[in-house]
Amino acid sequence: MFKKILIANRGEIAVRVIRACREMKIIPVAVYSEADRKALHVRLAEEAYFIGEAKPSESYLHVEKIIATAKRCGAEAIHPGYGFLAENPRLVKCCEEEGITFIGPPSEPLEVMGEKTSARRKMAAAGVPIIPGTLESVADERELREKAREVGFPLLLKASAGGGGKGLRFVQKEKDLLPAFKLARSEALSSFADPAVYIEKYIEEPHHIEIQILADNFGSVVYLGERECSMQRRYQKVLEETPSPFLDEETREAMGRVAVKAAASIGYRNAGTVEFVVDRDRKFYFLEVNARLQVEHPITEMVTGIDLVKCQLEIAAGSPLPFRQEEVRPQGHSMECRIMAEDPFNDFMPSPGKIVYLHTPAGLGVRDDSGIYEGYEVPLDYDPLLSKLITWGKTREEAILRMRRALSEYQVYGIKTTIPFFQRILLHPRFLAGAYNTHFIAELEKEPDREDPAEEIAALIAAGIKSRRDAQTGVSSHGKSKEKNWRIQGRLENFAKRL
Amino acid sequence: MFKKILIANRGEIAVRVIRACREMKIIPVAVYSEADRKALHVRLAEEAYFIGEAKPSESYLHVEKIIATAKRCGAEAIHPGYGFLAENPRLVKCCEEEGITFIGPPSEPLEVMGEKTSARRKMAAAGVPIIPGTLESVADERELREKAREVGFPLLLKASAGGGGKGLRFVQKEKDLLPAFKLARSEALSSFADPAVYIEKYIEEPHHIEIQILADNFGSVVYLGERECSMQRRYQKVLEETPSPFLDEETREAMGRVAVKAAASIGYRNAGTVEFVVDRDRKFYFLEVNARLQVEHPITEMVTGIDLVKCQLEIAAGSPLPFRQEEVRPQGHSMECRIMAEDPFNDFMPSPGKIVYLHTPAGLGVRDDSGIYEGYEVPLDYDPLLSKLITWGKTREEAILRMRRALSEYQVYGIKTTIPFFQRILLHPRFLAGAYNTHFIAELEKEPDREDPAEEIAALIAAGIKSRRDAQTGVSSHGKSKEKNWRIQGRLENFAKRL
Amino acid sequence: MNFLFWLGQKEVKVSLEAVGDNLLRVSVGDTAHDVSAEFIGQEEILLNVDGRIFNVIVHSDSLSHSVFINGRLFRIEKRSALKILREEKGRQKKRDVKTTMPGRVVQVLAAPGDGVQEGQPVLVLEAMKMQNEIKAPQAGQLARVCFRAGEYVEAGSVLFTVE
Amino acid sequence: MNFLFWLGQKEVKVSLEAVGDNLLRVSVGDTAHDVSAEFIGQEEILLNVDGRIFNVIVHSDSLSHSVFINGRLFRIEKRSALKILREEKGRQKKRDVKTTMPGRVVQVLAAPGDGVQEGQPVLVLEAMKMQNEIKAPQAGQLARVCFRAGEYVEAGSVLFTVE
Repeated sequence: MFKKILIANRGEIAVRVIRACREMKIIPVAVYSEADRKALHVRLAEEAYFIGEAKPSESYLHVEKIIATAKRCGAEAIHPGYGFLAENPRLVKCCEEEGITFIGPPSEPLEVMGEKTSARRKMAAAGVPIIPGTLESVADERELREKAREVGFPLLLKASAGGGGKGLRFVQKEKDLLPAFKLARSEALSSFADPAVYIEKYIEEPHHIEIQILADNFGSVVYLGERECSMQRRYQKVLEETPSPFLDEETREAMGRVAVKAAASIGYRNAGTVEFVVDRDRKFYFLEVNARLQVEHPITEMVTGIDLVKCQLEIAAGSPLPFRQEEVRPQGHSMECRIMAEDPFNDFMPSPGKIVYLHTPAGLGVRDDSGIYEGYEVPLDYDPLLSKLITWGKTREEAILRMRRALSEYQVYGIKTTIPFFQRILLHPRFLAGAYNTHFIAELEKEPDREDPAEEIAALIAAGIKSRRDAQTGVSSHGKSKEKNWRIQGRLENFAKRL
Repeated sequence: MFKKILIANRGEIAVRVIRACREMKIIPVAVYSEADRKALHVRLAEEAYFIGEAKPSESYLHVEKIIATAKRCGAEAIHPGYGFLAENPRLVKCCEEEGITFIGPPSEPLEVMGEKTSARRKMAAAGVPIIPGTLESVADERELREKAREVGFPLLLKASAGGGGKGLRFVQKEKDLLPAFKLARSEALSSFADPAVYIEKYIEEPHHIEIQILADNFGSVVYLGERECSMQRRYQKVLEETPSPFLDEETREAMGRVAVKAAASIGYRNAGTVEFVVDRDRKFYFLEVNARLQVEHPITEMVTGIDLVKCQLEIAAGSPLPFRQEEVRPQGHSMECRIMAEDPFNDFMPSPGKIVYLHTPAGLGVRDDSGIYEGYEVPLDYDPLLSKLITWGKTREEAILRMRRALSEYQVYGIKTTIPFFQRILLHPRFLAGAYNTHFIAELEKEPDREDPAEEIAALIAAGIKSRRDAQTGVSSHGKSKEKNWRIQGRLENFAKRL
Repeated sequence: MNFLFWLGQKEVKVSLEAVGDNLLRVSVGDTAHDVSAEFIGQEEILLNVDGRIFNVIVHSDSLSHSVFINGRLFRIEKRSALKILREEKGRQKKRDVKTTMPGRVVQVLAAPGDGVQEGQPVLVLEAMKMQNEIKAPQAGQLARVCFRAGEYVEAGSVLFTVE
Repeated sequence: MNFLFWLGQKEVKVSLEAVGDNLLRVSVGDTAHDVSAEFIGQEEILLNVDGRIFNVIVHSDSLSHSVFINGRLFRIEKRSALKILREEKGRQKKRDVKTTMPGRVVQVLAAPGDGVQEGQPVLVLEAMKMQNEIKAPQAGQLARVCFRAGEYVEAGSVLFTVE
């Protein structure tokens, strides 16, 4: 096994990998940008090196700096996390040249899968069902119009280099096509340094369901069940659960087998995810391979008891998979809420800034994979993901009730978060019934929000108490003396006895 | 199921029960003493009522106040946690009279088991192996000497009303007998309001291993595996794990069967624990029944996936056990460290006071059952247990490595804690080999402590940096302006562009 | 002790009376509540209202209390509702559009002097890897645009003004 | 910038030199280290020593820095070791026994004027439900006992004095 690993990422996923390293007696090495000098992943690492400006291209996306840092500190391997360089074939090639192990797939499947159109061509050839649409990215506006008419509306424009909902646009009618194309290209360029966009037929009432796979270097590929990822807002996943309340056992197994076939057909190695769109009749279509650890990997860990990051390290170190398909037996139910620095009461505007107050939930069946701490200043330069709150329950109902309990304990003040938004989702009858698809949140946002009159009264009382305190004394002094009064009681008892 | 439950306890166990209630849509009602006005269990409850002075006899031990509060707020049941009134037959009787459900066993087995000597008599009669010693408590000093000679030295003096190591003394030789007797009686009186003490033969190289049982109101009794509780300091458990690295499968099953027999023989109901002493030849003797939830119950939850507090509530509400013995299949390994407000570098002196700084560990396989928060003032009036840090791993090795990782993240400043002590235990070859009994810690304390010269150097560097900052500017102002400098960069970039 | 607050457009009278050690009688409008309150730190209050527990954070300035409960923020004004209303009307003629988030201007979609519709995007602001269109809050003429593409914007900055 | 500290009985010279943005060269005794330090709050420092990370809390007063790292507390004195030694010798003649914990005196086991052995229990202090015997740190005569059974004791109080 490796002695030292460099983690070429930040935030909660860097923390996640650091924890796995520490549990394997591997020295975890963090890298950090100017904006991350005080970040949690730096605090929890054993070693940490500064790599440049806040701008990702100068730090977390800078292949040469990452490689140089790994060589300088003697790291034998690099874990890329997700995002940034996670699916960048150039990093993989540089690693190969420098004799550093890249913890992920080799460069060939990365190249095939990283470009979504080549992935579609490859999968179609391997007999994996794909969504109707273009097999190449769209060259110009003329071709756009032409191909769009062929595919038919509504349709999706997708970044060829994309993933994670960036550079993705839904187009209802032809008149929206051109502005959507421009925005998709601009976002794709800014996110992936590649503006190429292709067209896919839009599946009605779609479910996004993905299969986790693990592939070792000895030809063994297994799937670890599915993740229901249909709870999306603006094509971004916000809540995931496993098992999917929508799938039946037959479809689940069929998808697992197809995922293994898809991975095997491209010589995939290490942990990966095969994403599918499933229509209302439970017909499923290949969407993409995420050639990395997914944000939502923890829910699979919770039901299978398998530590996916440790598996990644073991596979990369050349170990064979320690279990076979029939030994994977998921237990219970797990879900994850992505706590984002966004204001759900103001159109989910990003909300970077200082966390002045933080209480995190804990206890049985609750896992908080977080990248923040009290006093931390969330930078505006990166993803708004603060933390992933994960629960496990014997049943879906228990996992939901536990999530509600955990959310009620989770308090973040100083910046806005999506916690109240999840509280809304977790009380919604359609969510409770498991009857939601990717349209759910858009529909939810049209409904009136819950209101608790008791909270309003408590707020007014709190304002009154604060005003009273401010009026009676200077701010703070009164409360302190009051506090002291209670502590003084023991002493008074003593004095009384002596007199 | 109940709609509202009063939790007649404080600290982490009150928090534990509150969480279970919230996950079952039951309204959890907290009670609190003067010292606990700001306690975490109050903060996490939905309702909370003040019940009196810090002194336990005026609050958490005051049966009438507890009952009156339950009636006033309409609670249909009372959960006693552990300690305080958890094994108090008077509370159970008052509940029975007032039509309130007591979440625990009925009063008869409580009475039999609460008094350790009557428990020994009862178990001996039921054919359960007991440790040689007196079947009655010792009346006076003459009888003490006489019976002690009969049993033989070394021996243990134990509080008849006792549990949790309080009122317990080890007596090596006859000359130590009388002082130990006096201290044991005094501690027993102060802890249990009953000075009675009895004698037990001391088992050499003993293991303390307990079996968790659950008994419903329909005659069904199951055991949920064992907990190895031999890691003790001054007869107080400090670290527990399951499964025991000492037991073989045969002994494990035999102990389970005996535990079920013991529970059935006294008409036990609800969750309980049968404690055994196991000698070096794996012969086991009944020690006591803990007629309550144990501090260390979480490790059983981690390996079985069964929520013991929810089971308690369901049994109390009249539901039958939802599983049978053969369906209980523990998976993996779990251990718990009791994080105490004690100074391991100063003879484990209690260390109450204000927690000025707190970082808690999190992530896969880590559970922190805590009763504290940053800013909380740990009162001197109660138990020094701050939190229970629990890890789960596929193997014992993984659970240990994960615990080391979690302890490395756990930072409490303002009061002293036993965290560094656990770090020592978790690196010790004998612990790693699983080869320890109840003497381990006493032996460990004679060994020199680990030292990390890098920490000393870092401390000196930190002192230098702090001195430099204090010298260069007034305290604080310099650091702030520095912080601002970094944030100002974005603005400067803007200004530069405009010029 | 009596206070007059404004929440939304409602005026609410809140009066407090100490009735014992750590116990207050608090009336909100016509309804009275038994309240105890523990300050934890400067801004955090553990509030017990008729037995029910609320963990509250109150951040105050001279004009208002921002009260944070269960993830919701209540802005409780110390000024009269009338005054706020008047200010809002004043604003409707000439409206400054501020940003609540810091970020980088990616694109400016309209120029000073252009006519804009209500809801029409005026510029695109990027923060935390997401591009957000900032829209005109009312129809009118764009009086000014304060930033150019590529510039950094701080929270609270005026982005543009619609007349 | 140079400082002289005392840790245990050792005297250590620590010198700091700024060598770049956020980068210091720090010598501890004869060994030099590349250090960067980030203050988080007033007392917390995220320390990077030659790449290795330490989360440190430094609580300072006029005499010393109390440095807390990985659960260990290092008391780094600003005064000379000689001075500390001298004080300790002074104390050995007449030794005040203080308590580091608050608690309640349960029992007093010896009276002023009694001769005591080193390690002999003088009183029993209860805190957090545990009874702790407080022992004489040296042989001698008990000069005074400052509390009676049942009394509350604050942290830092002198419990008794051995001459």
